[in-house]
Amino acid sequence: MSQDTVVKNESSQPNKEKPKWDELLLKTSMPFLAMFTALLIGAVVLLLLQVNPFEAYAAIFVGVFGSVSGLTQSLVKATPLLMVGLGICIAFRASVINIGAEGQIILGALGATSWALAFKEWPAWALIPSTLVVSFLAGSVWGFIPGYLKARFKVNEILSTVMLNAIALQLMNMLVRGPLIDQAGVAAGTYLAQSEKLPETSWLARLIPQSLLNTGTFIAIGMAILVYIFLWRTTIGFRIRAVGLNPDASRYSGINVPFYQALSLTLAGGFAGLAGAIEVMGVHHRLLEGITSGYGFSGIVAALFGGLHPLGLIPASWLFGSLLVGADKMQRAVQVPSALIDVLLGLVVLFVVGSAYLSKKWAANRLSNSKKANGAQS
Amino acid sequence: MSNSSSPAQARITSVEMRNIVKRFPGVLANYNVNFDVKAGEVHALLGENGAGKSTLMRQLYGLYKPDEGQILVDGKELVFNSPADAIRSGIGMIHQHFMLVPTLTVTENVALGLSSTREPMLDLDLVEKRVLELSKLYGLKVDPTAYIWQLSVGEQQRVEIIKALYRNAGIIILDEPTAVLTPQEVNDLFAILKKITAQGHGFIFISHKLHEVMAICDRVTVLRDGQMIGTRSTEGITRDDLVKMMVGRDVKPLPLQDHPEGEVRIKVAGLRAMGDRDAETLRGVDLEIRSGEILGIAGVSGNGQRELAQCLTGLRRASAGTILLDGEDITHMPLLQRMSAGQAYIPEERMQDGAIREFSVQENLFLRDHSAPENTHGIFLNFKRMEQRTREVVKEYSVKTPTIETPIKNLSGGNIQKLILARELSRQPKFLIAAQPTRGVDIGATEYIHQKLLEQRDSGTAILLISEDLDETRSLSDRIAVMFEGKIVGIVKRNQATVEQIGLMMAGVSMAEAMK
Amino acid sequence: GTAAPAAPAEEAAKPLRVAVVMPSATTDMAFSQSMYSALVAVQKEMGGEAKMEIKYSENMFKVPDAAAALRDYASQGFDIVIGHGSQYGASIEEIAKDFPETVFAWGTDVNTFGLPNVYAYTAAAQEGGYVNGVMAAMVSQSKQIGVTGPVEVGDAKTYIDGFVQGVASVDPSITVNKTWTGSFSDVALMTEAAKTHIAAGADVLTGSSQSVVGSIGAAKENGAVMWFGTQSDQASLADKLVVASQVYDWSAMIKQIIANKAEGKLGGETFVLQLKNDGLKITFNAGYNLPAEVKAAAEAAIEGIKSGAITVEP
Amino acid sequence: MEQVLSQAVLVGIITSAIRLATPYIFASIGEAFSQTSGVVNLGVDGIMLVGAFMAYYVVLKTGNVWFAVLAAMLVGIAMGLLMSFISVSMRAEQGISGIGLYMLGLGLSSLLFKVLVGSVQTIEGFKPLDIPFLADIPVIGEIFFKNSLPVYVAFLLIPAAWWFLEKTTWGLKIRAVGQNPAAADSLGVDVIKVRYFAVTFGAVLASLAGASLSTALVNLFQENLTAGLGFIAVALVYFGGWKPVGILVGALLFSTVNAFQLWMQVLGVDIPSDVAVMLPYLLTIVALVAVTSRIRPPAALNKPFDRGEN
Ligand SMILES: Nc1ncnc2c1ncn2[C@@H]1O[C@H](COP(=O)(O)OP(=O)(O)OP(=O)(O)O)[C@@H](O)[C@H]1O
Ligand SMILES: Nc1ncnc2c1ncn2[C@@H]1O[C@H](COP(=O)(O)OP(=O)(O)OP(=O)(O)O)[C@@H](O)[C@H]1O
Ligand SMILES: [Mg+2]
Ligand SMILES: [Mg+2]
Repeated sequence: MSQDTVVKNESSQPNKEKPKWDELLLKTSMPFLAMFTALLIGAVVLLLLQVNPFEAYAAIFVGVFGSVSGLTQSLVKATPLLMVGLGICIAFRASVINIGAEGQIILGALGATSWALAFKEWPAWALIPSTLVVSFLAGSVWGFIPGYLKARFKVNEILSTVMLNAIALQLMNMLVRGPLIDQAGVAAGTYLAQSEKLPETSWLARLIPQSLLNTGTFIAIGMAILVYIFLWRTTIGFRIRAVGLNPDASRYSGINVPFYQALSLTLAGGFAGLAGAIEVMGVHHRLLEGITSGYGFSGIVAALFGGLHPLGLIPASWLFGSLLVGADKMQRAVQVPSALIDVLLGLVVLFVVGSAYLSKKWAANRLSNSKKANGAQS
Repeated sequence: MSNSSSPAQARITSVEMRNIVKRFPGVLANYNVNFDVKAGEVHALLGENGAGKSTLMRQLYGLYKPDEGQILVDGKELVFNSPADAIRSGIGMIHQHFMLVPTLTVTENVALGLSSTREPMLDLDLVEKRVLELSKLYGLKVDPTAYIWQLSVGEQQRVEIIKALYRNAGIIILDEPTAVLTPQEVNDLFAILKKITAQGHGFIFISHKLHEVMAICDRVTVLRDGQMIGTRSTEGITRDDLVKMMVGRDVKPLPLQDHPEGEVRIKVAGLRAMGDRDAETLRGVDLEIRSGEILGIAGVSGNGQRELAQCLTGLRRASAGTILLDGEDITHMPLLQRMSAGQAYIPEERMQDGAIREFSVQENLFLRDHSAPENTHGIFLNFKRMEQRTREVVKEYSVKTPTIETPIKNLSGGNIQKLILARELSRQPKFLIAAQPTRGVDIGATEYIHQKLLEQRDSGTAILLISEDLDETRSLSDRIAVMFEGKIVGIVKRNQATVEQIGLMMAGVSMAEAMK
Repeated sequence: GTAAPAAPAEEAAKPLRVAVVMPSATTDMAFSQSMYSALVAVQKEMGGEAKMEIKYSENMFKVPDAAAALRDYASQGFDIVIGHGSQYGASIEEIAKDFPETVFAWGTDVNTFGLPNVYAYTAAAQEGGYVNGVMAAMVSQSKQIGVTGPVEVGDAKTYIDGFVQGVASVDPSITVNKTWTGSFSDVALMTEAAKTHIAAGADVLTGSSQSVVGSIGAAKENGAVMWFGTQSDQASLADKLVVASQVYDWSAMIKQIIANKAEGKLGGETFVLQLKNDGLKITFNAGYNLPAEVKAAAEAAIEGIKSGAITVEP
Repeated sequence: MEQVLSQAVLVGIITSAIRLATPYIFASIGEAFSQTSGVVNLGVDGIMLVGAFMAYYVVLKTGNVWFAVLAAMLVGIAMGLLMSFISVSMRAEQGISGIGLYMLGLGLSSLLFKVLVGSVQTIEGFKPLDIPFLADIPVIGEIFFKNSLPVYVAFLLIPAAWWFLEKTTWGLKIRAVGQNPAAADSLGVDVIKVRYFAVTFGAVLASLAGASLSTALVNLFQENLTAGLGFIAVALVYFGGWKPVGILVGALLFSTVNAFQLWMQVLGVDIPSDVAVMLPYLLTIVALVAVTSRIRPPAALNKPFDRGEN
């Protein structure tokens, strides 16, 4: 191009690097502002329930941050959120929406339980890693199915994953009442829907006495770093991101788009499966009903809080876990119906996703204002 | 629709924009621009990519609000908050990327947004009748019951014009209407424009092709860098004057040069393929391209050019026939392998297929070659080498970007096209497919791209050029192959055939007959 | 919440503090409600909030949350902490070790883990199931009985097993058809399951868990189908159609635990609600006109079970 | 096995299926409006719960089902406006805002139930309404013309929705906005307004779906009454290819298989109940594989519209 155009472009292209700092500040402070607003509305609800909102919110804060047990509880909660969220991140980067984490957690938990019970006599150094791998594989099967259906038959993944969640639930019901049922319960005539206790050699070590915090948390953080490296440093990650941002351009570049979409769902399933394994091996030491605890859905929210970035997900899932734990503490402290927790969380989620646009817009406006003066002079 | 089914209604006769200022974050898109257009004239708006033409027009059409300045319709100042306001005031706009809903019929697209005589029910039968009337009155041939996705680009454009006329637009904006048209379609369009202008409508015409401006416009306004350079009558003005106003210097057409031909690089024989709609669109194509040769494909769009390019790149499966690259059969080779075998491709839809808006300059540059051995350590990307290479390429191709980490959505269209060009050429391909490489690109950038393509040819690459701009095809190609209905009708050497003769062949006349 | 302003402290004695963690709502008309009602009843008997403080955490379906709640209550110095769900066992076992001064109770299960401060409790639901089955067999005209439930586990299973035995003891030719919907909360499907039974000819229905309210609704809409309840008294849901309910009454057990505590005994025992110990009660619905001979047969079955003359397999 | 095929059983299955399909039809048609305009609303289940509670509560307090319908519509509007504000005005990622809405609806309905009602109580909702003459036709009358009003309304909704989307000016706008909002915008169609309308209308139908559940099908309310029904309803929209008739087919397929499995259990056919319960979900996936490749979603689905000006 000619010299003139070069000059022209230089003058009209803003230097995008400069406003980065305050943009970042705005971006990070906005979700908190939104959360604050949501809690403000929650305060009105609390007042209607004749509960002092200050007392209630203080209970959240003190409950989580005021004691070792509160902190460990929030970490225990954050662990499956982080793990599930990582899968959601990978899928989202390939522009695939994974609603199926609930089912994938179940499969992972089933895989871990069956494996650990089948190879009870193995030493811990062999049993723990192999159980984790099996659970990853089991979860990825449940991610592969919708992935394959999408790649091969263009079946919408929202639909197939919703269906597969229901199927996984029934599968667990069936196994935990049949082959996997705790024989002690049968003997005692209680017929409880839970598996036998796993061998201690398969337990993830507890880190702090009197708490459920276990090495699973470190596994999850390690995985987050691995996923970050995977997505941003490897060729496969590069392709997954390309597919997610522009499938057409990716296809034109020789990337097998359906394959990478299926792969991302399969990996997402694997991470959700690991979450299931950590719940079984680190928290409950057995398979029981309600093992997913809704992490499949709240993991999506945590992933969003983390900006769909594996590293952002680490603080985000901790924050979200704290919120969940704190809400429980509040419920106990001021004895409000537990449904209020869902109301508060729903408001927080709505306000936080809604606020993303505002921060983007404000950032743009600031940029435009700062350039106005320059423009007028030229 | 009730209001315009009465054609007697008065139509506006003039529009004026005064001292328009429009800013975007970090960009002064328009600064103190004055512009006006009257019924019965075609007023051209000229300027390089990013000069602010579309932005100015979007304000006139109510899509953006001016930061400063006034808009006057028939002398009365008006404020447009949305396109609805502009439409109501008698202004129509036809965008370069058509604003049509592909899954709706022509009639439904016209009826969209209008109130019906039978609210809440649609009165599609009445709309259809009126569409047929308009189409007869102005010579705009379309089938009102067809779905938009079934129509050719030219037909879609006619639907756009009907949409504007249906809404009783007195002044109609055409933003780069010819960029996507074949020469025949351009001629048809000009005939239609003349007819409509004669009936008391005014047009604003944006184009990067100066001969079109000279051919159809009465006045021309030039923008540069958001500012107004001036308004002239096209009478007595030359192409060179306009270029100087736009670019600030002279840009001369490339001198044509012959050059020695090499070995046969690519050999296509009996190639057949299905189109998107389950009909055979490639019906036995034979051609050869030699090393150091540009073969141009001329043809009315929809005659198989797209499918040919896709078969050659590996994006579409050939149902019969063979493709040989340096003697090796690559007919069923996957795209990735062909790329490493030395094939490169500049896709037609550059933003859609050629690049990823959110990716950085560097990432886009390695969109295709990121897994080449020199760019990786195992499964890990070799950032150091990629960064270094990006810096070199950006410099060599003078891609203007703040940093190599900048997402390309922040780059101008011309720079994006240069980046794609850089990506494809810098791998030193044996064979390059260039589809519409300068569509919508301004004069300066076009000159640059042409020069690069010729340099590549001279270095021994075989180039297949697919362009709907016959001038471009004629000025760059060593040989021109004319396509009609999925076959090559004839191949002529440069200067062997006149525009008219090529045009005849494009219409399906056999080579022997056309050359008589 | 339940915490109304406390009455002026007349005595220096601190109230007994009891906390309970439940998997569903205190108002579920079934399992959780049976415990909450019992606690409130005991509280009333003891002299209100001044004597006994109750705190509850409901809808604790997630075990880690329940574990956190149990631990919190224990560390806040509650005297008695109840984990009212069989899935809480592992948590109770761990936490109880950390708070040897606190009384823990959990159920339904029989395992006290050999800990001196843990009670386990369960309900011999098959007993009331048997009694209900006897009555059902006698009131059924069509000789077809329907059972609906979410999943075939725990006391849902033992109740149904007892029910089937009771029916068979009267008339082995009566068919008892069972449907399981696989979900604890899908009331719509449960309702439809009941309607299916009715359409297939059943004139008596029974079932377990909170979602059976849907089945009762279906029975009520039909107007002629009888219902037998379990866990809580379900007469209020359809006062004309509910024949009788097996009611879990935990209050005797709670009182026993409180009394034990006063004597310094903190656990190590398993309670089984039985007809014999009045933990299980059959409440006949006054609104339903039960034929005298049916009632007599039911009472005979109750006596038989109490005395051991009739054994019901779980 | 001959019992399985008897006429009485077939009639029973179809009658059950029609009832079971009712809430799905309401909710899926509503979601179809929303999605046709380009907005995925995953919060259907939450809206249904709030609608179910409101309708139930009004019947409980006033005994009047019409007030209940009105109340359900009002809360539907409120929830729809909230979803629109977040997803359309604030351009939020729709999948996430839907989940937020779901949590809010789940919590709100349970909270209100807890505070205002306390424990489960049944109500006298819509009564079965025999259509004169038609109800007397053997078999057919039994199946189709002895239902409660919401069931009839649900089935009438199918042609009505088709007519609205295909034949009215508003329907045209909704379709256009979901396919190419920029094109609609350039013709002066207020994209934001159209989406607000479609989302809110969809939410009203979702709310009515909940009301049909609590006041016609089960005649009571309890926490999480819908048990994830709303998510299936969203899935059925994809299944039905965004067409009312397709949705009807999907809802009937799903509910027929469900009714079938209930009957098989009642008749004592020897399949594990878990497998039986899985059946409808499995079959939906299988059916999808068969139909899906021909279905194309609205091009602008899940893409917030922004004119690009700041
Ligand atoms: N919505 C927008 N937001 C921010 N910047 C914009 C926007 N639209 C245009 N611009 C910028 O404003 C300037 C003028 O753009 P405009 O599209 O008007 O150019 P143009 O003359 O139409 O170019 P072309 O010949 O490529 O069509 C460019 O620098 C462009 O990047
Ligand atoms: N939202 C935006 N933000 C920043 N730049 C933009 C935006 N929209 C367009 N641009 C820039 O404006 C310039 C022109 O855009 P583009 O070529 O897509 O449209 P156009 O050709 O001007 O419009 P039309 O299709 O109406 O002729 C490009 O440089 C593009 O990068
Ligand atoms: Mg432009
Ligand atoms: Mg352009």
